[in-house]
Amino acid sequence: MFDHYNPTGFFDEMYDSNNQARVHYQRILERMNGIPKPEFERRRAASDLTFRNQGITFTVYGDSQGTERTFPFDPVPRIIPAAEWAHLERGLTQRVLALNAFLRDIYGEQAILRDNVMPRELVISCSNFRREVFGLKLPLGVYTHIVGSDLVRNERGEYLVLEDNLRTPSGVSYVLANRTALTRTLPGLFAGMNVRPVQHYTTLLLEMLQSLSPRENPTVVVLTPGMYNSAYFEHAFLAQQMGVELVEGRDLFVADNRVWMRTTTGRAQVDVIYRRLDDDFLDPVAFRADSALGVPGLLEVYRQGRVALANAVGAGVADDKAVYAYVPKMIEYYLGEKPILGNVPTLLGWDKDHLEQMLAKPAELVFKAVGEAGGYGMLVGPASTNAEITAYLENVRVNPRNYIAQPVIPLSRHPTYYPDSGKMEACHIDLRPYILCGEKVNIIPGGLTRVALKRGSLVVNSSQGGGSKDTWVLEDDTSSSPTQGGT
Amino acid sequence: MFDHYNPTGFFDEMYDSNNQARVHYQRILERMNGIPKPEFERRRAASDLTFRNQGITFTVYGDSQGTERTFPFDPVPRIIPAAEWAHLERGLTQRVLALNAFLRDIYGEQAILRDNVMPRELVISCSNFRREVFGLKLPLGVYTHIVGSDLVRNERGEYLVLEDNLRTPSGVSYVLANRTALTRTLPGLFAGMNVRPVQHYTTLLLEMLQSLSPRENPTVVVLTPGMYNSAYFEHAFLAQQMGVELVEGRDLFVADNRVWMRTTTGRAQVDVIYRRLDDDFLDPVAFRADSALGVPGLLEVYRQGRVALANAVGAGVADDKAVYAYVPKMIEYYLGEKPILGNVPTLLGWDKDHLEQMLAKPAELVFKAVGEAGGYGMLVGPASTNAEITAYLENVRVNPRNYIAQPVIPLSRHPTYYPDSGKMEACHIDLRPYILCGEKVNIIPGGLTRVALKRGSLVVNSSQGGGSKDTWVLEDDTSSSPTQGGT
Amino acid sequence: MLSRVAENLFWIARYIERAESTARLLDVNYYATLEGGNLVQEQWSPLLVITGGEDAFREQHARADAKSVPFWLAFDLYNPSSIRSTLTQARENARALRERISSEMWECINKAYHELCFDTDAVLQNDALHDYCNRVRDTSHLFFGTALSTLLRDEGWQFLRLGQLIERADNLLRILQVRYQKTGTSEIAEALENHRWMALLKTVSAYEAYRKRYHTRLEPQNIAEFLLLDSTFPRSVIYAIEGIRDSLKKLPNAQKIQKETNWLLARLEHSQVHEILSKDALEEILEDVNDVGAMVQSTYFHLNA
Amino acid sequence: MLSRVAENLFWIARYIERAESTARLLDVNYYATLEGGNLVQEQWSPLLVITGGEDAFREQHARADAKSVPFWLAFDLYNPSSIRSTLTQARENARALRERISSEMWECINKAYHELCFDTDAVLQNDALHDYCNRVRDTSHLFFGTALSTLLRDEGWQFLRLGQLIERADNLLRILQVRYQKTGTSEIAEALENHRWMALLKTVSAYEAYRKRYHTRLEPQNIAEFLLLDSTFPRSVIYAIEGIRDSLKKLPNAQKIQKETNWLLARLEHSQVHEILSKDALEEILEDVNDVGAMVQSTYFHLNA
Repeated sequence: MFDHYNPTGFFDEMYDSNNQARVHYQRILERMNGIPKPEFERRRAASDLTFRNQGITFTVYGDSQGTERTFPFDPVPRIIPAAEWAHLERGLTQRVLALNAFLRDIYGEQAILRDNVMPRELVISCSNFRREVFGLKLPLGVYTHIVGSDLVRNERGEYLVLEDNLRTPSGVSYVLANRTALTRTLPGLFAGMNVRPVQHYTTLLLEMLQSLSPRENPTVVVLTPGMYNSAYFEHAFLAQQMGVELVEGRDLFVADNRVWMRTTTGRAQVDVIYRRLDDDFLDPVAFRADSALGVPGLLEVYRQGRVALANAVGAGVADDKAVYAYVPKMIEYYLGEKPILGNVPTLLGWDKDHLEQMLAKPAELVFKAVGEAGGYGMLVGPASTNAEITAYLENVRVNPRNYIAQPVIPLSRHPTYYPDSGKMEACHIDLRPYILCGEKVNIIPGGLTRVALKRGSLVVNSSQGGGSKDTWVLEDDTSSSPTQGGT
Repeated sequence: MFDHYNPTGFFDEMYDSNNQARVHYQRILERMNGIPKPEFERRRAASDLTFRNQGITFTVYGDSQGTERTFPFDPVPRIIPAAEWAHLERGLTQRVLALNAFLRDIYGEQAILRDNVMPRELVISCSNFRREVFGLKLPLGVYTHIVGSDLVRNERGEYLVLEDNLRTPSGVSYVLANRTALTRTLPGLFAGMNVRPVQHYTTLLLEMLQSLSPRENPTVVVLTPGMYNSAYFEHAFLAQQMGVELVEGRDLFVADNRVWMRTTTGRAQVDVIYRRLDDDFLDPVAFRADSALGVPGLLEVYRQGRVALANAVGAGVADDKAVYAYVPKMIEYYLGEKPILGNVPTLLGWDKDHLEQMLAKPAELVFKAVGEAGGYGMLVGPASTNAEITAYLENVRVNPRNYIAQPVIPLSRHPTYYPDSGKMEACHIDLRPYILCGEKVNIIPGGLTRVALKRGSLVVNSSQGGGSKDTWVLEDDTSSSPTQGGT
Repeated sequence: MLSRVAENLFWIARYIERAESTARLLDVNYYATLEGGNLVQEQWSPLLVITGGEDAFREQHARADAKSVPFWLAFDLYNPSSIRSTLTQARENARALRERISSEMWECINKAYHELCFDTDAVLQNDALHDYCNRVRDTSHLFFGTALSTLLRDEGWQFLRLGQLIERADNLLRILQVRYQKTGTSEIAEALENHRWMALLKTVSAYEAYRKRYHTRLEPQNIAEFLLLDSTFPRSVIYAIEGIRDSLKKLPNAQKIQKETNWLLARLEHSQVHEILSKDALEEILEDVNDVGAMVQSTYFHLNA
Repeated sequence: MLSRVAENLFWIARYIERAESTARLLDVNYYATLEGGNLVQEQWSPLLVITGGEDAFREQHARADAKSVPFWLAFDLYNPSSIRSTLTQARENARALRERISSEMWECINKAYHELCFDTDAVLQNDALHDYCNRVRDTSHLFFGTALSTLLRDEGWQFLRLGQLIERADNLLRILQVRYQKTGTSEIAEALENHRWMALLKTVSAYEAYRKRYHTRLEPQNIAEFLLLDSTFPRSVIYAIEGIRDSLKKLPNAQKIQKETNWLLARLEHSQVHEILSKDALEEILEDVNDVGAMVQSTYFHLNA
């Protein structure tokens, strides 16, 4: 299957520049080559069917019922050596501590603005800046409890942070599902590899959520927009694995300064809400009055500290794509450290000089709307027609604050199996680790590796034809080569 | 599928001598030709699997565990027009009444011997003649309650009785199973054909068995030799459909002049035993002492009339293959009627003249041992080597009473689907109707059509590679042709 | 327990039980017409009466025959009680509480949905209705078997049982109503009568069990007694109502519904079958069963605060 | 009811429940070693202790590893408790009373036998163990679900339940015995402990249910309490014993066995989990459960006249 695989042109995760398999891939490469192609294909197809039967799907918006699709799973795992992961773990921990410090500051003293490290106007113009929570004291002082920052590797294999997702990052359920799927599909790959486990994530998540309430055995719920939400599977999965209720807005109500669930025996108090609903929709009294998904009066109870929300209201100000550009400065300002992980160079529409550069050579840049996620509101310059670029720039000129631009990062690639060709082909990938922030920072080893399955595409989002892989972090770097380690 | 089908050389059930489909086959022929071959094959294979999954099997003797095989089911039904069936029904009823009269007589007055219609020595030398039941008065005066006489058609299409099975004839479960299978496999064939139903057989059987006891709501059981008996499926099937217990000898015992079952709450009286066990094995006290299958003391209770057996002990004397030759005479003697159904001409080893003819031209005859059934102990002259013939004749000479011989009947043939060739081929068939004899005689329409699947073979027994077909009796003869009838 | 969750469990059970009932009804009657020769006329209209929605059927189909009725009962999405509709609704309900039921239960429904609710045209084209109905029946058995072995015996289990048993009683009562309308036609041949009662028993998987219980021919009165009043038979009306009573005992605030159920049960226990067999009595029991269903809904599912 | 029939029903249930238990144990542990990285050593020997027959295993296989133990537990006909052996025996028993159970129950077992007891080499060759174990589990769910819906609630049903529940309690107690032998090794990493307890819970399909009951981390003591003493959990020891008691109530001549069962139940209900967790107490309960099984056998199955 690896015959005629061409790793050149980009940084390849599996092969080095001499076309040799990197040492941490050698053993599984040998093993995969030992499986006859028809058997490999049979297993891959069976695994697809399992995803379907288990209902591990996302919903594509567009029609009223919502069409469910499975997120294509590629059975070739992505491997991260122990030393590389240790570096990432340090960098991510540093970054998430700084981001929380920033959020505490910005909804409190605003020292960073006062000290002119960041421009005040940029911050308060963020669409996700919430005056409503100004001055609140949050449990543990944490604003963004569940973080999913996107990492990419450039042509030299350096990891860069592409963006931070501080509101309701999704995808962690696929990390767990992919691991399970791969152990079912190709169990032989795992023997003696010492792949670090990931399944304890939901235990860690539950404990972190419980730590947000002062009560002894607090009632945690997961709040979902409902069955037709794109990430509904994940909401249900996490609730199930934690053993907590999955609720919709209509299941909750506010009374007597508390939040309650409607149950068959009357009302039951809710202490912590892991909400997978944007700020805007949380409370029609406080935010969008037309939201039928939220809970009227919720924000007031939250302000009184009688219910905890994860992530906190207002956390989105820190993953505004324009604010993102300042994260390295935050790290130095709050922690007094050098950033361990770099940012992608970013031009801000907000900045006159930057805007000029953006408008000057749009065909070389990737444009993004600052408040969007999931690959929406994006323009990939080199892959767009002149007409598309002209139309997009129109919007940029009208509301420059709303846009940033970055050079096209030549994302690293990874061998990926294509059922149609029956071959391994090189696809661009990224990595979204999942970081839990409570009393301490916890990162489950690896994260979600997304794959741009549309041939040649750089966009990995599920909504844009992406797929995913199981992501292995090795316990140590001695067991992956074919001549070393057990079995 | 019917392309290149060759009906010539024998009487063909579906095609007349001009190679035209007979009128009662025309409509289903049209319909079968309308099914694409792959779809036909898919359904046939599915039907095979259903037989396997439902465990509709017979056990092949030979290894200790008993190998189960399904009895191959051919989806092309055999059709008997209404008028033809009416003729058979009359003939069979006549025959079974005469046989019961004979049995009553032979275990009583023995008038037929006294009147020299049959030679006394021939009768009392039958291995199945049971002195032990001489003089018994049986309920309803019936000896053989469940009869399965084998019918064949010769080169002119005349029905002849090949042999009578008066002890434990098997196969009726396949009549019911085949009907069910064909309605599942090719439901389209049935529409408007007015095929007479068969599923009420077990209701009739239960009522007949209950009528053998003087008690109000008598307890009927089916007595099986056990799971490794060739016809175990049928024993279980009949017990289930009648809702009565299926027992083995070890479940029964005799005490206080009654037969009892062992139950979780002690003993329970048994009134009627539908026994699927030969006389020899019924009671180790009365018959074979080495039988572990029977019930010690059963015969004595039976003699006292405190339990009924179906069929009666001793009924086998009337299906001895030498006695068979005298059935036409019995009909005339007891009923004063001409036989409606003819016998196959039979040479008796017991008769000096006959024996001579048998030994003179063995290669033209079919030899049978008089007490055997199921195709065992047979020699088909034209299909045997000289050495086989010589060896067989050795036995005939030693014990001529034990053998009969008949001319080879050129059995009629029927189109039958062969999965290996994917074509219809002509196979020899016979017909075993099932006759219930209680207060009145009841014959379910049709019976079991057995097919000699071994190409060219004349032997239809399941143990010799036979298969079977669903057998249709039409309600009337107007609905089967393509231009007449409903839908 | 969340009211929405309780309601979903109740409906999942009803929908799956209904899919099974419809599959049994369709399977047995479809093949009974084939096995019955000309004795059994193609009686498709009674099936529409039993399953309800005859008017809706007439809007979609010109005539009730061996093609239109099986399509309507099995696959027509215009029929909210078709197998395909009910399985789809069961699955939607299950999807809304997939975190509440065991993964095995969810997977059982979801798999059935994917396998039984798409590409259904081929089923009738290839005369594969029997196999299809069997798979529906097995889905129901697998689902409830999985629940039996994995679902906590808390309120959720009680609501699941309530949904299943109310639906079961409702279905059987409606079958009996239609089947016992036409007694007294004494000129019908014996074999036809036998065939008809056999089909009725097989529809509720009762043939073999009935045979064990009654060692007589198929007597309409015995059959009705068995299906209505034999509490050892797990698909009988009284078994269902006893089960409803037992489940209600384990729910809070059930006093009123319990009273209603006990009264229904007491009347059944003290009735002779011939008293019930008049059409009005069956209608009354059916209404009472549905009243119990309505009370469960109003007591537990439509709460405000 | 015929003694032989009662005995067969009892054993069919035991064999099928045992096949399911072994399949769960094998499935979870096999994949737990893969998902556990180097945290979980390949602990195959405990599985042999749990399922019994370690000596017989040693006669057939040189070492206990990721190949020999799965083969032994799933397919080895030298192991009378292997999935293949138990399904074969369940099927032999069912075949001997196929007229007594519903056709659907017989067909479920017979089909499973044909599909799961032949050509088993391909399963390990193609790493299809998970799928195989799932099918075994579904067979068990389908079988008992079918029984629930079609088997008469007479003595036969009680013997079937007795077999299932005695086997279930026996299996779980043996798993607990082995798993709770090694507590107190405090130096084991947190993730490993978490992983281990997760595997234990998943083995008895209890993970999701436990999570709903206890909103704390996976505490060994809570887990044991749940699996031993939570009567709402349908795979717990106490649930099984309560079920055994209920079934015995409906059987004749059960006074002695009932007394024994009630005594066992009373002791369980009045015990704290930490008291039971000592190895001796578990052993004692296990013996008592097996005593009940032996009493059922001697009371009902080996009768002479």
